[in-house]
Amino acid sequence: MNGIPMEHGLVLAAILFTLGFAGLICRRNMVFVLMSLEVMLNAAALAFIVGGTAWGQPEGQAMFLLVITLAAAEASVGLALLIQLHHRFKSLDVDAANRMRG
Amino acid sequence: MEIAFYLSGLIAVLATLGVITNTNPVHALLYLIVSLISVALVFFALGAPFAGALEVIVYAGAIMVLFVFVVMMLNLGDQGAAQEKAWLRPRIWLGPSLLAAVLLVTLIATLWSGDAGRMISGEVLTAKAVGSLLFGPWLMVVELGAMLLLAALVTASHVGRVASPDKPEVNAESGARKEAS
Amino acid sequence: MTLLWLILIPFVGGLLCWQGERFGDQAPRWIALATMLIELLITLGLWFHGDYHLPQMGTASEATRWSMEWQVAWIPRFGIDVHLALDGLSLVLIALTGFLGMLAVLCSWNEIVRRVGFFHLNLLWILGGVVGVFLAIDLFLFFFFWEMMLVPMYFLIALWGHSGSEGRTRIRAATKFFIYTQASGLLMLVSILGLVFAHHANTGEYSFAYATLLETPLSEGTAMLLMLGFFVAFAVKLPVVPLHGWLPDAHAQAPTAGSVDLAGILLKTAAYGMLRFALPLFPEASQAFAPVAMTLGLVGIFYGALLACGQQDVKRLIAYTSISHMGFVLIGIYAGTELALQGVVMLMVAHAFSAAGLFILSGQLYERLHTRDMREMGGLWGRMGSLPGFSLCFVAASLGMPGTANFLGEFMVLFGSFPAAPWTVVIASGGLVLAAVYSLLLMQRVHFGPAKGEGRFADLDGREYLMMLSILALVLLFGLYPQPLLDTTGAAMLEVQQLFGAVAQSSTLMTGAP
Amino acid sequence: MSLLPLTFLLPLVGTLILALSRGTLNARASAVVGVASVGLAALVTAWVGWTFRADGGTGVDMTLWTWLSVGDFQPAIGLRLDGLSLTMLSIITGVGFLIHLFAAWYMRGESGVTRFYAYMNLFVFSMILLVLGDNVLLLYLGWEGVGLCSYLLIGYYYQTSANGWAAFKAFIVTRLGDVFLAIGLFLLFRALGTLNIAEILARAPEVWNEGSLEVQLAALLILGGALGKSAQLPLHTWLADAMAGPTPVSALIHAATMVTAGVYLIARMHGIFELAPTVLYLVGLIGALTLLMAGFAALAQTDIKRVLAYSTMSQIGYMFLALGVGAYDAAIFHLMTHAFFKALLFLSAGAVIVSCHHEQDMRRLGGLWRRLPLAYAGFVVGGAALAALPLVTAGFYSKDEILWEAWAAGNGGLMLAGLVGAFLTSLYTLRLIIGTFHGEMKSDNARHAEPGRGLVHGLPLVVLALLSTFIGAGIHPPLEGVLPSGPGADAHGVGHTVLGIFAAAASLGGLGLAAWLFLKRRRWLAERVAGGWEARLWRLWNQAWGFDIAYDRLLVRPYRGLVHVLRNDIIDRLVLVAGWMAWLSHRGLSYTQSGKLRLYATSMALGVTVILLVLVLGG
Repeated sequence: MNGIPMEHGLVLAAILFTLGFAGLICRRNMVFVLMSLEVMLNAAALAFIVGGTAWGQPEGQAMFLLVITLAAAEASVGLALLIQLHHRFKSLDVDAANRMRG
Repeated sequence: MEIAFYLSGLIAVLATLGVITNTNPVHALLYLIVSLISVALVFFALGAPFAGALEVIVYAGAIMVLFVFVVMMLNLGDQGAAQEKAWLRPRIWLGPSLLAAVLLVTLIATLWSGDAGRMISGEVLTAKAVGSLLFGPWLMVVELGAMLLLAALVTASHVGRVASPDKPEVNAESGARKEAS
Repeated sequence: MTLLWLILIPFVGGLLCWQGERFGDQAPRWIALATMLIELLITLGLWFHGDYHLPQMGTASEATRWSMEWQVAWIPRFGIDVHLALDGLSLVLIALTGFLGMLAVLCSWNEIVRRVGFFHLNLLWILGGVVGVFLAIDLFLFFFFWEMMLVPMYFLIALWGHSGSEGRTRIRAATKFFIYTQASGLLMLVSILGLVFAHHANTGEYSFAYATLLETPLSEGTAMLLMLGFFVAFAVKLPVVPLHGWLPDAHAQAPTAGSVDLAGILLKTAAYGMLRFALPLFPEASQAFAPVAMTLGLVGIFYGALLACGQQDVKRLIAYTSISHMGFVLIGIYAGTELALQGVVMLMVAHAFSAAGLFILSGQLYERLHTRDMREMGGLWGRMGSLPGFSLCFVAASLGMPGTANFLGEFMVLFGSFPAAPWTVVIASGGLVLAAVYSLLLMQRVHFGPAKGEGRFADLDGREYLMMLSILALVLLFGLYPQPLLDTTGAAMLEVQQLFGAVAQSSTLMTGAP
Repeated sequence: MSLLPLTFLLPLVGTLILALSRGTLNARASAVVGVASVGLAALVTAWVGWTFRADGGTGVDMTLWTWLSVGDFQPAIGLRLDGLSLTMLSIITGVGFLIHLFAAWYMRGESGVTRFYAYMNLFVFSMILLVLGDNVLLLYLGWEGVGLCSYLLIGYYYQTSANGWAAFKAFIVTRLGDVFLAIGLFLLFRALGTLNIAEILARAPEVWNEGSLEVQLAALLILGGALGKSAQLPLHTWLADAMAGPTPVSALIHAATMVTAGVYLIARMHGIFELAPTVLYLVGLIGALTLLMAGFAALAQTDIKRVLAYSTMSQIGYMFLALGVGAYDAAIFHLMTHAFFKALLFLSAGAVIVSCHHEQDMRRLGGLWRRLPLAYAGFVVGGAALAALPLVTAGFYSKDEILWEAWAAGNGGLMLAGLVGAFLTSLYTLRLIIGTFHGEMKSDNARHAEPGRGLVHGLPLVVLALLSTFIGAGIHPPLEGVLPSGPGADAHGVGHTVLGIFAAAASLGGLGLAAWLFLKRRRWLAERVAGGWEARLWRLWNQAWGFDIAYDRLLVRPYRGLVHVLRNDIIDRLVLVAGWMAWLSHRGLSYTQSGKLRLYATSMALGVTVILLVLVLGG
């Protein structure tokens, strides 16, 4: 019983992050894009927790709290944008909103 | 405890895979919730019960409910799922997946190139420790977080209005474009 | 304190003009005129009461170099001061600024009708910036004012300019002007910082003070690089030929007041910068660079003259003549003899008058004919009262007719440069023929030949007549009795000559060939 | 206190009054101001000359003020009156006054008379400064000033483009010479450290050895200036076109005074030329060539004024010839007599032109001698002097002296050229008189000629006619001590008399041939000239040996081509390439801003991957 190697926790975070990232760049539906973003944020939060527990410090959880705050803010703004997107383009395709191309 | 970690880790990975491959938003959301809960279990296993609890309450609870509401409000039907299928052809996802795989490999390689060997014993870091940190030296950060949430609230309530009075704004913008070009 | 006021008066006057617009269009004009008059009077007062002869130049110590000084710390951590100082050269150029400022206000009296207050704000701020350039001897402050001039000038061209032919819009001209001068100004900043860091490496102290940096020992390569940074900045403003692209557009498209300021004063800041900074700070590098600079001057003389012959737009023609004249200035500066340097000052003043005169005249032509295209002119002599006569006088001045200050300037430069670089001077003298060609082409195309229409245009009114007569009187006065001017700048030029010429004696680079 | 400055201040005041009047003066008042200022200047000159004699010819040195002073460079606004400048001054104000007076008749009825007198007075002012200046810079001031006035007066009738271009050409060609002069001045100042003429002449022998390269160069450059101003080969092309100006202008500027400034300059700087004998010989050679070239060209002109213009070139060629053999006083003497008779000829021509309603082509005149007796008399007297009719005319004495000096200097070739030139001169002079005044009247303008009347018309002609006879030759310029005397000065022997006979023979022979050709064999001549090689020769002479065309091909056209090529500012365009490239890269980069969120994310991930890879593999 000698615990879990820190690398394993970080590898888990990396896998989740990469999966979220894969979802982000594969999907065109904005709902899935936002969900993938949540996954990625969650993975980042996991990495903080792993770091915090590995050193036995509470800062990891404090950072987690911040990440979760960020995720909440991001989700609310993102979903508001999603509603607007749906309203204006009658579609959830993120590529529809490319008016800012150069 | 290790078993709990590895098992819930595996579930988290599988559930996340389900999130990104599923074509039905509601199903995907359910997978996401599963994924979040298993990550919360991971937190418990690592000895961060406060974080695990918050994960369940805030993430799997509040944020996901928000998602569910939005998905329900948009009322995405069957043709939505059909379109998702059309968008998810191998030709489209193969390249990005490959890139993601490369990224993963690189990340792991980076991990292994650092100093290894630290073990997580699973000692519990209580909410008390976290709280005294947050309302002690990190007070400023908490206040910044509060500001962020407030800003997000204002933004979301402004952007989210369906009948936004920005028709003239669009005109003004195109007018400006005409002038510049 | 007087020096600070010299800078502040135009700025304050500009703000007053801006706000004075509430009381009608005439108010800003009178305020601006009064402001420049006060500026000029203060300068003339300083001129008459000060002593600029400063005989003990051999031991150029701090106490004797400047006639007036004013200093207050600004950013002490980096050794930046608000350090203003006045000597004969700055005095003459500030007086010139005051005079041309008055002319600029007067010549836009009827021309500018939109946003009069804001126009005069910009005009006066340009002049304030110029005065700052002439007074600042802290390099950071110098750079500050150097950049300061550009912004109002940009607005002046962009908001009140004329659009030229073939897609030459005023906005484009303004942008071109801004990019050229801004980019070169930044190069100068790099050089200034390089110099400051070199000084820091030597002494461990930061200082932007002119006198301190003057004694910075530099390795040959560093000095050359830093000198080039300064040179390019000034060369763009002067302008020296490959870097002249902004000038014809800016001159031609600016409103008359803008052209007068550009040709009359802004170009002079470049020559002033070379005399004050580029040469004294890097005498060895400048000496080594002199043949190149003189060659560039030669190219400028001929290139400007040739292009002037090919223009159809009156103001563009005059703009190219400026390039040609500034070639002489460049040759004179880098010849470095006392006579040549005095000639440079003379030529700067003379060119300010003659170019201002020509630009004002073409502005008046434009007011009457509503075109600047020479193909639509011709035979105007008998139809415009005394305007053609004045054109003739200023054209004669521009081609270096003896009796005008331009002649003295050019000939002093050539006489002074001849011992240093005979072949350069011989070739440059050929420019005198081309000067005659383009000047007389202007007369021929605009005023001679068959008339293109019936009727007469309005003669010059009292304001215009007085303006032209006063410039002409000054051109002739300095052409026949330039000694007061030369005495004033003599000490400053002698100092430059000593800093620069001392190297010439020790080096064998300058044995004659250009 | 000498009155000397008044000589040029009076014309200056006249100029200022006329220039600043802004059209408030009527034609009559302008004429009064213009003529009176020069008349007063002539009176002052007379007074100055009288005091000069009374003082025994010591002359006057006056420094009005120091022009500028920088180190050694201290030219003054200073005047120097000696025999040479007094001679020139007298010619300028005396002949100038007569011409101004005549102009009052010539210019009546023209518009813009105020402008005319303003320019004329300014010219007199500049010309006086030219001859009185005691340093080369002041001389240069006058030198350029007369050039400007010449430009303005040639282009006086500005409505015709051709006049403007003629003026333009005159200014540019002389300016070319002026630049040589300017470079010469730079050289003199560098070597001698002074601009004062007297000091230059004093120091030159100390600094330079005879025939050293530098002094030759200096002399050559000064000669360049003189060639331009005096319309000598190869800078002579402007003078014939300069006849576009009003005729009094041609008389004053392009015959009597300005064009002889080159002669004055060389005489003034004789010390430099003495040190450069090769260049001095070149002066004579150019003079000889010009007098022959212009003599032939004058033979083939049909415009009265152009004949006179080429004859002026030819006569100045004589003066240069004299200078070239070191006979400075002979040159100045001929300058003086030439000023008299050529002014007379031009004024007479002016009388003919105005009387015949501005007709000046010989082919449309003729038979005028009854109608215009005074002009005819002027032409006969002036023409006789020009042709150097022996004993009775001023021209004979001055020309004879030049030929004798050339012979005495051992330059037989130059002397021979002079003799040929004398023959040619008689030929074209008589051709001119016969063509204008004899035969039948060939146009309505000639048939309706109205003779001029009044004092202002008659007096100048009469006075100049008198001066063109042996009376004028009796005036001897007080040149002793100012200029070195010529080689033949003290050897008036049998040789001189024999040469005089030869010269007289050449002159009379030319007149005789002309009378025979143009009176008896006119039809035969016209036939010969109509075709064949004679026609070609005629055309060549008419074009004055084709210099204009050659210069146009060799200089003007390439210049215009160059201007045309450069007109759009190539360098500026090249600089714009930088801007163009920036724009291109902007286009390229903006293409990547596709607005596709996933592309941005992908590129970001790629970046992260690359950075991490670099860290892993590199670390």
